[in-house]
Amino acid sequence: MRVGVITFPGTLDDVDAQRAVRYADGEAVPLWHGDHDLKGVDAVIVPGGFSYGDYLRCGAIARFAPVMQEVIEAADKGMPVLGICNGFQILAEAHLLPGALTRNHKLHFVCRDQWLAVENNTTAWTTRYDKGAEILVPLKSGEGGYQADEDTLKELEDNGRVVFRYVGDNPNGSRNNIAGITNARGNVVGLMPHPEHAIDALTGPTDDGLGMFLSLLDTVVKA
Amino acid sequence: MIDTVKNAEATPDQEQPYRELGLKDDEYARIKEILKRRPTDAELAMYSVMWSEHCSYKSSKVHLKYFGDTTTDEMRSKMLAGIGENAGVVDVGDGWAVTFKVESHNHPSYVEPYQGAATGVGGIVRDILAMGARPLAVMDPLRFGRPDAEDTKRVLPGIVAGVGGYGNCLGLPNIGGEVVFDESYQGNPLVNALCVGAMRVEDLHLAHASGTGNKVILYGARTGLDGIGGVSVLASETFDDTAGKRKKLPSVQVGDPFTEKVLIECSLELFEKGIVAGIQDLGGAGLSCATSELASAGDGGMHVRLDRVPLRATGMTPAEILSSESQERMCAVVEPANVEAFLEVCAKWDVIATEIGEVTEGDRLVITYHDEVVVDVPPRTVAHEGPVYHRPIERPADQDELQANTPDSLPRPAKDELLALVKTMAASPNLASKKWVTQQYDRYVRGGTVLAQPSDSGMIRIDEETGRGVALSTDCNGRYTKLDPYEGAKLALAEAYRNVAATGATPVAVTNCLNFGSPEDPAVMWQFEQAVKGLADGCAELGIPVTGGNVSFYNQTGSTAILPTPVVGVLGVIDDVRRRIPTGIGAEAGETLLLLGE
Amino acid sequence: MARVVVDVMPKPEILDPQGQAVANALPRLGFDGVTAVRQGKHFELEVADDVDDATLAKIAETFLANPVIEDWTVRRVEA
Amino acid sequence: MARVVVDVMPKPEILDPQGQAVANALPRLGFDGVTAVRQGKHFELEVADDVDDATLAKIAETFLANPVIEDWTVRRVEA
Ligand SMILES: Nc1ncnc2c1ncn2[C@@H]1O[C@H](COP(=O)(O)OP(=O)(O)O)[C@@H](O)[C@H]1O
Repeated sequence: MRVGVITFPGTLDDVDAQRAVRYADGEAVPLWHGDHDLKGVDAVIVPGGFSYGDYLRCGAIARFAPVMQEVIEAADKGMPVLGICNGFQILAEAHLLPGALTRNHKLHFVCRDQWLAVENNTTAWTTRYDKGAEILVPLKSGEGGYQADEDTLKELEDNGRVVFRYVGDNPNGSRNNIAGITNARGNVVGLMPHPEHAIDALTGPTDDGLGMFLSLLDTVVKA
Repeated sequence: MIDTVKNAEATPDQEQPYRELGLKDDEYARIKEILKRRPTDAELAMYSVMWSEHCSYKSSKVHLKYFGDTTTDEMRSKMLAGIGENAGVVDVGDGWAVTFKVESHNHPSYVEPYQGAATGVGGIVRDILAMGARPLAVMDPLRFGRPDAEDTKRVLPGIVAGVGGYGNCLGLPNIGGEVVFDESYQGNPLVNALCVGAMRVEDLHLAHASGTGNKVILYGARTGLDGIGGVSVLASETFDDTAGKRKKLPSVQVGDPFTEKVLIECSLELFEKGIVAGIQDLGGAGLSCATSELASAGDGGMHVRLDRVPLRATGMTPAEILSSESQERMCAVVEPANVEAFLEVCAKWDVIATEIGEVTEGDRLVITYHDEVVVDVPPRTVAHEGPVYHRPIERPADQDELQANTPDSLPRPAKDELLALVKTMAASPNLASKKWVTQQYDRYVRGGTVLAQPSDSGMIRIDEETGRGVALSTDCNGRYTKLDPYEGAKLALAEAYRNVAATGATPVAVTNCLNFGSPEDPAVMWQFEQAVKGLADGCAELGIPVTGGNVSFYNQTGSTAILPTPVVGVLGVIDDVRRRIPTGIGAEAGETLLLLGE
Repeated sequence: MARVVVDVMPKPEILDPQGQAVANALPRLGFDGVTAVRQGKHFELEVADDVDDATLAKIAETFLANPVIEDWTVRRVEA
Repeated sequence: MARVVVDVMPKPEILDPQGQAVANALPRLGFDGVTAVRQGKHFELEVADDVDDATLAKIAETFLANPVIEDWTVRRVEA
């Protein structure tokens, strides 16, 4: 399994995403924002951080990077794509996922260990979880409030496209406590919390996040 | 008109605003003696900032010497760089070197809390980067006034947001710090920032410019009018009766963490390619500091062409360009054969890089502006041979009284009052949870954090293969230090040492940030002298060296000084972070609780 | 050279925690009579004379604003 | 009810990383001719009719803007 991990100027969690891929016995392939091809990878992770400083809007500048045009094309053909935190913001800005991420309702950056309920275990990235399982992973973001119009929310809810939901008090004002969503096909997933920081209890709260990378392994092997 | 050396020679009697720039009469006289003429505006700007307390350590130097005097060869055995370098470096085994330092950004953070704190973090991170290390983590010892005071409500949220905003965006986990409230910090909060980084021993870079013909390259952000508050007196003189008269500028710098993040990655790639001969970060005193320190520490002279410096503002004078404290800039010395490769790496990262000069024969720092000489000085006189003061020292008259007032005079709580007392204490600002602060800091980024808030020490893994890591703690109890500065400093050291040891790491080195009131107050100087002695003697007893630090004076409101606050940082080494001992009592029922010590 | 101002505001139906924080703070600071506040972004662009309105509209729509959550206006002003 | 707009901008001599990021990105997106961008904040306030200009000026200066690093303008607009 070869998994591309994109680095934009300002990306921070690329090393973590690469490590998580390795923990799942995959090969992490670094991709540079200026790349015009995906080096034959089986899947792509758009990791967290502050691409281009996130100065205009989180992800607004990164989505125009050359490598993102490749990602958009590949995603449309069904390649598994995972956006974590800033990566989720970038995927939303690139219209691979609906809605937008906005400033946390309490206006502070929040770093905490967060319980999530797994609501959809049929996506390319979540098959290893039981539906309804609760996992504990870090959440660390200043603009993680998920917003979408009523029609979009209804579409997401009615079709099981909410993948993760926050358990307990809402950390950032997300509509419907949404932590992560998928596209209609189930190959593109974006979430604000950081599964790649929960792959080893030594450096994270748990290893609950590893399931996402192992799920991908299953998906790729099956394909 | 630009004030050139030629002009200075021709107009020896021209009045200069040296007092407004903070220079004393005798200091100005000494500059004239060194140069054998009056300084140019640019030279005056340079000397005044480099001879300031902040840059020259003129009041503290004679005392800081004691650190060196009390450090034995054995204590020094693991030290690869110490006092006098940008940051101390210690050998932590397996070919790894670790560098760490803490610095203050107190006054700027009071003026503009967010940006002051943010640029404080940015500055210390560049110090660590300039040693050749990858910055790995930050910590932030903070002090505020009463939590319910208006000023605290203005200052605290901004400072915390600034530390977080900058550090989070750089991808540096925040692994610890302090939040302490005391009335004495009301008009003068303390923002100390610590950074730790690691490198392979052979990659250690030291700040010096050697090798005639080597090029001086300025890279990173453009230079603007940031932080040149003081020097604008020169500008207004220069522009006196023209329309260009510039209003007094605020000396506030704005940080751009994204640019710094890119600067870090770009610099690390440059180090890896082995194309940097010498390097210096630009912090306080900007180019004045970087060029004079590089030249002073090297074995030749240096020629810098100021007109080549990429600017962000129009109409900047040479003095302003030299004094600008624009953030996110570095200055490298590069062999001519490597310049092209250097510029290529910078282009890859979209970092502006400009050759602004070269190392020359001789021992002068010559700075030109459109081919006219505006600075021609012996660099050592600027950077390393500034004034040295032996300030008067006097034990405060009320010190005995203070010490005599012991807790023995306080009533003891009755047994049935104990619960209420415990609750009151647990709810008091200094003992209450600091989660409101720490949850604004990313402690997970880059996956090396093994311990962070609320652990006694932060711990970070530096080698994923072997699990080798370091632990760090900063501590200081200003009330103890006020009661007895000598013992108080020792206690701060002991506390940090214990905190590190308690995680399973072996303490190996010490850094410090000595926050005090005005050095012109003999009582403050007594506190300072005592604290330095206590810290140094404590270090000698424990057998670990002070590898660096920072002094911040003039922390006071009116004539009332803050509690003397010598923040001590201790670094420990652990050969496998998997063997760390987490904080907290009781993972399982039935464990035995032991109290060690008296 | 022309100066162009682009104002970007959260859509009315979108939660605006920043504006709300301002609105809530004002009475505490002793300022009464401000009944609602919304906070957005204000951009000032210096543009070459040959940049036409269609291009400016495109810059605003595809880049400066996120149409999912934001409204925007573009206007040329005297420099 | 009146509508008041307050625009807050980084002072010209102060670094504006946000505006700079936008300015740097535009050519990469294929938009040429924008030579400089500065980014600030745009506030829209609904205020009671008895709130006078002096009060509005005070709100802008003491709260909405940070005079150390920002300039600001206040104007009443048609609602
Ligand atoms: N309190 C201190 N204890 C030990 N060394 C100190 C102390 N204060 C300053 N130093 C050392 O003095 C040198 C100069 O200080 P530095 O902070 O590098 O100056 P600058 O402010 O120009 O960066 C450094 O090597 C620093 O480690």
